Amino acid sequence: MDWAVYLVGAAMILTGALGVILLRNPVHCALMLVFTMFGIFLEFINQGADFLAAVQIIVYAGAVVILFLFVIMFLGVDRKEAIGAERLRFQRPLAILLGLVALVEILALSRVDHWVSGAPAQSGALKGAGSNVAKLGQSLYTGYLLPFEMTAALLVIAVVAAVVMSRRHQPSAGEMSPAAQKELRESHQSALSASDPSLAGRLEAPSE
Amino acid sequence: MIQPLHLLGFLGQASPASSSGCTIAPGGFRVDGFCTDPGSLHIPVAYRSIIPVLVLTIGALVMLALSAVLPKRARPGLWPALTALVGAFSLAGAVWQWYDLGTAGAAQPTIGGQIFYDRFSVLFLILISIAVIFGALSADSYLRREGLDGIEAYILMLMSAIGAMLMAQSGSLIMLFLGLEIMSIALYVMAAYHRRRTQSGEAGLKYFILGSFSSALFLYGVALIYGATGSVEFGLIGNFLTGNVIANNGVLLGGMALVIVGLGFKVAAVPFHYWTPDVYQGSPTPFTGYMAAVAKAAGFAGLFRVLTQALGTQQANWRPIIWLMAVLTLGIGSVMAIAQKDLKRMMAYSSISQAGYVLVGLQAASATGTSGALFYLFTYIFVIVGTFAVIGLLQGRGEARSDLGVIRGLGRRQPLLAGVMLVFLLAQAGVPFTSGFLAKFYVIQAAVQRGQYWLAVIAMLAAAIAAFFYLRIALLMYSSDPAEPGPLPVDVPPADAGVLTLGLEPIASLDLETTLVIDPPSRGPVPVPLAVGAVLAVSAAFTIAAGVSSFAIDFAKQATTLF
Amino acid sequence: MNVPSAWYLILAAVLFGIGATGLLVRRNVLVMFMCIELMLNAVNLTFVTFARMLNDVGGQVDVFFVLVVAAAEVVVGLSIIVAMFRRRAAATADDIHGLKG
Amino acid sequence: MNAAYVIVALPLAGAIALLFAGCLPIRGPVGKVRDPWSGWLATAMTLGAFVATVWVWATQVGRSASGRSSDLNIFTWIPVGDLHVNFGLQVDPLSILWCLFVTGVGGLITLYSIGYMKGDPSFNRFFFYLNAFVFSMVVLVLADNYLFSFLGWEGVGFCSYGLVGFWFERNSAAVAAKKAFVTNRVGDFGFMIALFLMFKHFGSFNFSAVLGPLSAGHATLAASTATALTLLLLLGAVAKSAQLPLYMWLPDAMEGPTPVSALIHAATMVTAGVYLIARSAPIIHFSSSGQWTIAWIGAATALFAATIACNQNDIKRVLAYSTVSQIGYMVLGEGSGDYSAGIYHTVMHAFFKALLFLSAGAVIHALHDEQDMKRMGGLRKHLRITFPAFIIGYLALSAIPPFDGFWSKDTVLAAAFHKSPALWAVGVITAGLTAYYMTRQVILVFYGQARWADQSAAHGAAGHSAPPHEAPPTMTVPLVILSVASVLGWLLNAPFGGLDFINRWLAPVFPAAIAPSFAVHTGTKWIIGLVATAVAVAGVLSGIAAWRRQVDRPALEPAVLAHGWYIDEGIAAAVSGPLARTASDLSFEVDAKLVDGSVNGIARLAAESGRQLRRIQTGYVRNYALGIGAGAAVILFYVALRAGS
Repeated sequence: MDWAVYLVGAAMILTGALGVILLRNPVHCALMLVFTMFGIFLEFINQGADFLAAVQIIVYAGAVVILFLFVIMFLGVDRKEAIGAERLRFQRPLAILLGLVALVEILALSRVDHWVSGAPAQSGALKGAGSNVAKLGQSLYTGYLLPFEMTAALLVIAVVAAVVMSRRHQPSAGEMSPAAQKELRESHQSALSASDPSLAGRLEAPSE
Repeated sequence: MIQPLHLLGFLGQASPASSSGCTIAPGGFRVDGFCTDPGSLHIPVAYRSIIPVLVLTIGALVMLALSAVLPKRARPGLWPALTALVGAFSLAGAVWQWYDLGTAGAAQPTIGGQIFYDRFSVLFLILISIAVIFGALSADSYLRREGLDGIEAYILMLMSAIGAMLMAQSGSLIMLFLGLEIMSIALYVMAAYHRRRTQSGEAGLKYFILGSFSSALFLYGVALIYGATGSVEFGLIGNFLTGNVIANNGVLLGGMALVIVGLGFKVAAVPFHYWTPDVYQGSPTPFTGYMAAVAKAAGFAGLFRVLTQALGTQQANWRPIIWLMAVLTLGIGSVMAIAQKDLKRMMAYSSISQAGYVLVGLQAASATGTSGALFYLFTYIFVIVGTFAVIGLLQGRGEARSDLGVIRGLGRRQPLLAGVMLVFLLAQAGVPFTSGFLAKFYVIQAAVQRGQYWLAVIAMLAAAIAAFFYLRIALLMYSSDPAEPGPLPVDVPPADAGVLTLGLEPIASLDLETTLVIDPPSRGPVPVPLAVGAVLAVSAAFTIAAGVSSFAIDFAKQATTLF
Repeated sequence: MNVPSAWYLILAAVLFGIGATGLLVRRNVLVMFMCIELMLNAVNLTFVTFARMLNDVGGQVDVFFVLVVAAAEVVVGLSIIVAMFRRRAAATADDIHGLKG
Repeated sequence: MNAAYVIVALPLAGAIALLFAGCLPIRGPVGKVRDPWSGWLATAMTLGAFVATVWVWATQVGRSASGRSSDLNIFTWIPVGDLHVNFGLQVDPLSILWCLFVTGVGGLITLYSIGYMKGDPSFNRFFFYLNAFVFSMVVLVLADNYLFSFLGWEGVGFCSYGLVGFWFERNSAAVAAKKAFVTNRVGDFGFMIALFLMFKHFGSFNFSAVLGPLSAGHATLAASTATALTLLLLLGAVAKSAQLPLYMWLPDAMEGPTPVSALIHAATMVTAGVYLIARSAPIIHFSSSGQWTIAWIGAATALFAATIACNQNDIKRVLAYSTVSQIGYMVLGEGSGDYSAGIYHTVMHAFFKALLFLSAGAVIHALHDEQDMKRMGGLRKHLRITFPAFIIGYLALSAIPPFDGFWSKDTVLAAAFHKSPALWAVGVITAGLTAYYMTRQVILVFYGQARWADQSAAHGAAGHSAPPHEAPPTMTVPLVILSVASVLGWLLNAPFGGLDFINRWLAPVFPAAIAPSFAVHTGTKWIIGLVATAVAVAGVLSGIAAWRRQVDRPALEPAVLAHGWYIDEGIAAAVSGPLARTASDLSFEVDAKLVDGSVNGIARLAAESGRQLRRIQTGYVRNYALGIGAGAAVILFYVALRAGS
């Protein structure tokens, strides 16, 4: 039974992850992300982290991915990305090579199955009497009290950030639209090249 | 004198020694050396240890509440003044903590082992409080000039300071991670704060993507360390590694490597520095100074905590890594700064190179190196905040110019401003009688004490290269104004017009939101607002004072509680 | 029959690697951001597995904080993205390279 | 209040006053504080320092030999931990001797500058630099520890940088300044490493702690340590004193105003290396190979620079190469173990070389900034004061008895002969060359046809149709004083009649423990003196024979010497040739003035590598992420190698 759940979960996770990085439509990517989340959910259940599994689904599938979809729709970017084209030289082969190398390194470091060193439980035993939720709760409100309180700061930042980034701006006198900025720059450059061609060339952005 | 405060119960008690340890009852929890019973939710909270954090949190919330109550166009200068006030209270709290701690010995973790209450962290609390005050004061005139004034920037500044403080005090990897995220997320928004400048948006987005990437790497490292040692608390990790020899330490070392990567990113160490020039250049200038001071300091605090307190036994493994990073950081930072045309970008590379010296102090893994690095960080904030404040003044509306030419002839136009800038430049170049000289001297001395002559030679060579471009800026300030053709200096950065249009339709549907006022500075003197003037005066005075007397180094030595 | 913990950890490592690679190869900023979520999920799985192996509740609590951070990061990140890309939906990460050198 | 403080305080006060003089709304007789009042202020401060130095010297003379050294702490800089750095002044015969001629010659040259710099728009800035220079120089020599001395060392370098590039509008001046800066950084680098090594070994920078036990004979030093320290300090000295292989900056530094060339690049700053070697004598004593290196560097530089000087056409460049050559003699004397001989030559050289430069400045002044000797000639009739002054300087430099140069050079040659006849032979050949090229200079400038006349006619509107005029009194008075010093100065250390004041004065600084005295046989001395004189006279005669009638003698002016053995060009080709395109990519705001396409190898190298590295910073966020990932992979690979151990 364990193995079955594990394998189903693993299949979902990997399919979802590969889907996220391979599919061309961002909406599909978001949906594949949900697929991965469900795979993680299964693996959590399989390891007895019932409460976390529930939270995982609520937070990720219920909030994060919805937010993603919302933004995709809001921006209207639900069109396909030309995955085949890659403008940056060597970026893709190097990226894949890097991913593989890093994975091999992690496996080499762990010698595949020497992950833990037999250290004792420090925050309290997970097994034994009491429900998983109660243990989590007690740990959260004792040993992890300060970090727990401080997550409030994160939420304040999130609120303020959303306000800052989405607030509309009242234009004031003398402001210049991007087109006007561009025009100004071009006029300067033509004036420059008239006076000193070498300078104008240098004012331009350096060659890429 | 501050003794009566001890009587106030709410300050809590400093936690008792826990080194004796206690056996955890089945189902019980180990908290602060107290062994709680199953089901108990009691935890002793030593409020005294988090006074600055509390002050900043409460201050930020009060300000938010005020902003809801006050009319929308509140009196200008209210928010920066309040922020500086909050910073001042936090500074006072931190100073109180400094005396409260006295010359106590080794650090003890409190509040569930999540934070440390020791002089090492108090030094950073003081440093960050000062950065908040300076940041608020120097940002005010800039934000008003750019039409960005409002409470949000100050709230973000306070919040990022909270994160930085938590990092400095952190007693566990999770607290460190949380502090790092609180600080970083606020800084991402601050970088993108000037929404009408596309460069600012670009800076924010790049910082955000790369920052999240490095945070994920960091977090994976935390998970691996947790797996290898069974804890995320520095003290427990350290104890475990002291008492046990792990046969297969690969997972531990892998975690250590990734944690170094994540924190190396924050302190802008090569090869994790790529974001620095872009973000420093694009961010609103006073925020750049604040960011450079706070993020670097907090990142180094985290590195010191992890590497010496948790992984002190692994010195043989991490010292070569930090050594290499230090060499690369020193070399690349200095060399690339020379080739820059933009003042902000040049200072960004300069700040990378400065991080290299702190890494030299870190890799020495000795008390001398640590106190040298602390001295370096403490004196550096005055220099870097001051430098960027000066640049911010000179840029003109819309950050119209930040090329090197903007500073030409400053010595003639505004001798005082130029003199202050000269002090900062000399300090960064490491000229004697400024704090920069002593700072460099101490970290290099630490390397020499460990017999690392080559590193000392490389560090001095980097200083020699760097002196070249600092001196070049200084000379530019004191050379005469060229007779330039009129329109030449109006250098609208290409990015402002073109960046997002590549491969797209020409901007047809203009939105008011990306409009930007571009108004190059006049050739005459720029006005220096009182607040910025005060920041500059204090910074310059401190830079000189710390260079000619020993109070700052004494301070740093007393804060070296890690060894 | 129990699944050896190493399998979970290797699965997490693979997921982490896929996420990291995806961040490097995709141009759409939103998808890059999703890849970061993949990496964070890999970390979560690692934490939970370690918690079980060590019989330690701490690992599970740590996952909480990762979740909170991820949520906050999403809000902030998406608001930055929205502010930048509101009018240029097709823009990708590669179109943002005004700052360089 | 000890008068030694005054020596330091006065130039500092002058520098500070001049720094702010431009900003303060103090009304002088002519508007703000500016020319010539700032010049008079600077002169007063420097001469005041000279008076204070004389006072200190006078009080010292009255004391016994052992009581002449005193240490005055100004303030304690860093009293923490294992690092105690006191900033104090060490008043001892060596430092006071240096102070005497630094402030004395410095005062005269400052006075001279009032006339020379008249009307320059940056008059204030010039005198600020001069005072700051004198301050740094006295700090350099009076400091009681190596670190404080190093500060002065950096200070004089900075002032030199600022003064060489004083007319930075001239491209060549800016380049020369940069070259001086870069070359000196190489030397400073050696000095800095020496400082760290010293701190590691002795735990202190103080002369009393480092050198005291050694010179008292209480301690010895391992030869390896001594050699390392000697060579590192020598690297600093070589760069500052323009010796092989770091001499190139000095001839280019002649781009600065002529008084600067006289003060900094002839009389004082370039002797800082000589001072450093003399001061470090207790260390050098324990390194035999170090001594040989010093001696041979001095001898080789003397000969090498003299060959180049034979074929220069710029009046100041001849003197510059001659300075390099003469400092070679000083270094040779020190390397041979006779420190007081080297110092004797330093002092005499300060007199006659300052005289020559100031005279050359008067010539240039008279001809409206003409520096090409091929366009001079016949000036002896026009410059009634400058001409005899120059002739005195010429005779002194050519080592014709009984002028200054003969006596001091003779002492050096005697010491060199004692060290090795080969060194002596090189010195004698150089003496002949010196007499030859100086004769050439005198003939080209003062005798023959007045070639400046037709030049000005050809140039037409160049604006100097008026005949050359003698300089104002502020310029001629220093010439007269220095002329007297060049004729009679040698009496300070005459080898007979008990007149060897300098030797006796310096004896406490160089006790037998570190500078074993040696006696050259009187007969040998005579022979050495006669040979030197004969060679010098031969040089003079051959110079007259060769240049009496002709101005252009291509056979005697091979291009290889005129180009200084192509060393500069060679370095340029080797180091910066492939980097030629860099300049255009450097900041265009700056490069018009400070960076150009000529010979600055090291700066170029750094700038070019910076430019290449900039390509890594592509601006693409995904590239950055790849870079970060790659960094992480490398570190993971490293720990994977170490894992399990």
